[in-house]
Amino acid sequence: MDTLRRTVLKGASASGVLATALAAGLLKPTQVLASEWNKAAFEAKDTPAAMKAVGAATTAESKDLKLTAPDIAENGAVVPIDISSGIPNTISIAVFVDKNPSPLTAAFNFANGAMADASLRIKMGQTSIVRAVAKTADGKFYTASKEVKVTAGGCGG
Amino acid sequence: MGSPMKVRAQMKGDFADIKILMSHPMETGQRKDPKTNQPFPALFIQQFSVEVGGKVVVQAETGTAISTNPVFGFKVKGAKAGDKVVVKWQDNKGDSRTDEATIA
Amino acid sequence: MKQALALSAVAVIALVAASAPVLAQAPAAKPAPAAAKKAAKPVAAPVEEKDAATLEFEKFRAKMIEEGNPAELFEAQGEEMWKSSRGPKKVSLATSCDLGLGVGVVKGAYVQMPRYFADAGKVMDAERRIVWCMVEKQGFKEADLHAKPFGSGTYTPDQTSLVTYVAANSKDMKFAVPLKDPHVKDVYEIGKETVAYRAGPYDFSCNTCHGADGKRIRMQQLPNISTQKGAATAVLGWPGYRMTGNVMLTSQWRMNDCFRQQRFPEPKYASDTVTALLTYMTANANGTTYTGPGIKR
Amino acid sequence: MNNTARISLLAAAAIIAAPAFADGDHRAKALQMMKQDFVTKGQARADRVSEDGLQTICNRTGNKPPEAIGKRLETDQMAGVKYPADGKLMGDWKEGEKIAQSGRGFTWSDEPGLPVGGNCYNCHQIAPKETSYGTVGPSLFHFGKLRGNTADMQKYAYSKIYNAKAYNLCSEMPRFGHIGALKEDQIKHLVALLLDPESPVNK
Repeated sequence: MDTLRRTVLKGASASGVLATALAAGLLKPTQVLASEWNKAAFEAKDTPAAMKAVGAATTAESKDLKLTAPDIAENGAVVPIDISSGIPNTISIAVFVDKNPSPLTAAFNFANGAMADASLRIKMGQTSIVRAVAKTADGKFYTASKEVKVTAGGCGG
Repeated sequence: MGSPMKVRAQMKGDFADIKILMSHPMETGQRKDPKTNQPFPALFIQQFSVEVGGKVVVQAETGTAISTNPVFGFKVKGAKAGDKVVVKWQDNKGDSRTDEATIA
Repeated sequence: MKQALALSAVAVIALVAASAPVLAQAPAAKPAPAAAKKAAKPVAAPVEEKDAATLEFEKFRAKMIEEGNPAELFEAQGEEMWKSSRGPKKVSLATSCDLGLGVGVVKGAYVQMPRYFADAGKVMDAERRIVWCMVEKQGFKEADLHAKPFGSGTYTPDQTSLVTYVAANSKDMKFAVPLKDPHVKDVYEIGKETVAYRAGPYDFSCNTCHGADGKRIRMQQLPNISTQKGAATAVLGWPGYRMTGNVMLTSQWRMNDCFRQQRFPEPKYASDTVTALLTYMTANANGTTYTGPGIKR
Repeated sequence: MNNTARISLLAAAAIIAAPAFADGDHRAKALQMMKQDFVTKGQARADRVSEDGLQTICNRTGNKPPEAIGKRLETDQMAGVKYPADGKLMGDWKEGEKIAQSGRGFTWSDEPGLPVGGNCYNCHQIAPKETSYGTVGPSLFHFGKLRGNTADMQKYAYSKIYNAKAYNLCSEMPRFGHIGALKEDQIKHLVALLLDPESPVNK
C-alpha cells in the first residue's frame, strides 16, 4: 500500500513525463497503478471536453466497435455495458455518458494478451447517449454509441 | 483497507474469462444525506489493474459513475488454467485492496 | 329498525355457515377462487404478455446475475461468518446450527425451509432460524439482532449475509417445503388465511394485489401467489441485491415492505406472521427451481 | 342507530358464528397471530390490523356476501356518502390529475397530516398520456365520453370515489371519502378528471 501510494504521488508530481508516456495509449499501460488519474478528463463537464482531455479530439464511427447496452435501463444506478472492439490493434477503450455531470466513466488499457473487450456497470442520471471510444496502436480513434433510456420510479420488486 | 473482492477466472476456449466484483461504495460526492442535507464526500475507485501470470493485462482508470460494488469483466488470450490472476484497486482517498484467484 | 337488524344478523350467521366449505376446502394447489376473483366486479383485461420494457429488464438482469451479482460479496461475507467462531459463546454456526438437514449442513437447506424445528418448537424460515441459532448457540442478544434487522446505506446486518450464503447453497435446487409435516401444514393454512385477510384504512389484503393473474401496480407485474408460477415469481430472487440503494435485502424485508404498502402496521421481525406468509408462498412454489440470490430493481 | 354501529353488530354476529367454519381453526389462529405480531409504526397504529364490520363480512365470505346481505349493507354504505353542501360535484380536472398521480398516504413511512393522494394510476388506466398505469381496476379512459356528465353521472362518480363499497360491498377499491382519506375538494377534482369534456380522459 505504501509503495503503491508513493508511486502514485510520484506520478502526480511528474505530470510532464506522464503526458509523454500517455502517447502509448489513452493511459500508461506498463506499470501497475503507476499512471496519474486523469483528473482533467474525469472532471470535464461535457463529452467533447472529456474526449479532448484523453486525446480523442477526432474520432471515426466504426461498425467493428460493438457497444451492448439495454434500450431501457431498469435502474439508472446500475446499467450493464459491454464493449468489444474488432478493430485490429486496439489498445485502449474509454466509455462516456453524454448527459452525466462528468461524462468520462472509465478508460481501459489492454496489454499482454488482453482482448479489447470489457464489461462494466455504470450510473446514469437520465436518458443519454452512451459512447465507447477505441484507440489503436497507430493513434487512431474510433467510436460507437447507443441511447439508453432511464426510467424512474417502481416499487420493491 | 477495503473489503475483499471476488475474482473468478476460467478458460473459455482460447481465452481466460475474468470476472471481478469489488466491494466499494463508489460515492459520487453529489448525493446528499437526507438528514443533514450535506453531500456525502466523494469516495470512489480511481484505478485498478489486472495481472495474469505476473504480467499486467488490463489497467483501468475509473470515475464516479461506475456503479456501487463495481463489476468488471475481461478476456485474456495466452493465459492457461493454473495461472494466477491478481487484481489491485486504489480509491481517491488512498485506500486500496489486492485479491487474487487462479484460472480454472 | 331493531327487527331489521336482528334479521340481518341471523342471515349473516346462516350465510357464514353455508359458505364455510367453499372457503375452507379449496385445495392447496388451486387459487382460492372466492378470494381471488369476483364475477360481479368489472375486471380490466388481463395483461398476460409482458411489455417490451419488462422483457428488456429481465434479459439484462439475467445477464448481470450470470456475469457477477454483487450479492456474491455478501455471500462471501456470510460464508466467513458461518464458519467463524463468533458471539459471546465463541462458537461457529457451522459446528452448532442445524438448518434442518443436520448440524452445519447448508447445501439444500434454504429450499426446504420454512420447516419445523423441534428444538425451537416452531416452524421457521431461513432467516428466523439463523437468528435463532445466533441467539441460542452463539449467545447473541435477540434484541440486538432485532433492533436493525434490514440493510440500509452501507449497513448490512450479519443475518442478511448469512441468509445470502445459505440461500446461495440451494441454487439450482427445487423448492421442497415439507408440507407433509403437520406443523408445517398448519402454518401453511394459517398463512393462507392471512393472505386473504382484509383490514386497515384501505381494506387491503395481500390478495388485493397478489390474488389474481395478470395484474399490475403501475408498471410493476404482480405475481398471483396462490399459483405455483406466481408464488415462484414472488419468492425467486430473494435474498436479493437491490440496485436502488445498493443493499442486500431478504424475504423478511420483502414481507415487511409489502405490509407497509398495504397500509398495515409493522409486522415484528422474524415473527410467526412473516413465517406463515413465507411458508404459504414458498410451499406454493414447491417443485420449481430456486435460481439463487438475485438482483432487484 | 348509525351505519357503523349497525355493521359492527352484524360483524359481532359473524364472529360468534366463526366456530361453525370448517377451517375456523386456522382463521382463528391467523387472527390471534396477527394480533400479537403487528406493532405501531409511524401513523400505522397496531389496531389497524383489527377488522371493521364491513371487512369482517367480506373476510368471512370470501368477498362474496349473499345478495340480500350485500345489497342491504351497500345501502348502508351509500347512506353515509356526504355530498358537497353547494351541490357542485365537478372541480378542476388538472388538479384531479395531480391527485390521481399521487400514491402518498397512510403508510408508516408517510408523514401524517399531509394531503393524501388518490393512488388512482396505481390501479387504473386514466388519461392516455400516463402510460405507467396499473390494471388491478378497470380502465377509466373515456369514462365521461362513454357515459356523459349528467347530474346523475356526476353523483355516481362522486359517490363511487367516496365509497366504492356502496356499489359493490367487497370491492377492492378503498373507501376514500368514508375513511377521510380524500377531502371533498379532492373528490370533486377527480370527478372532473373523469367527466369534464375538457379532461384528457375524454379526448
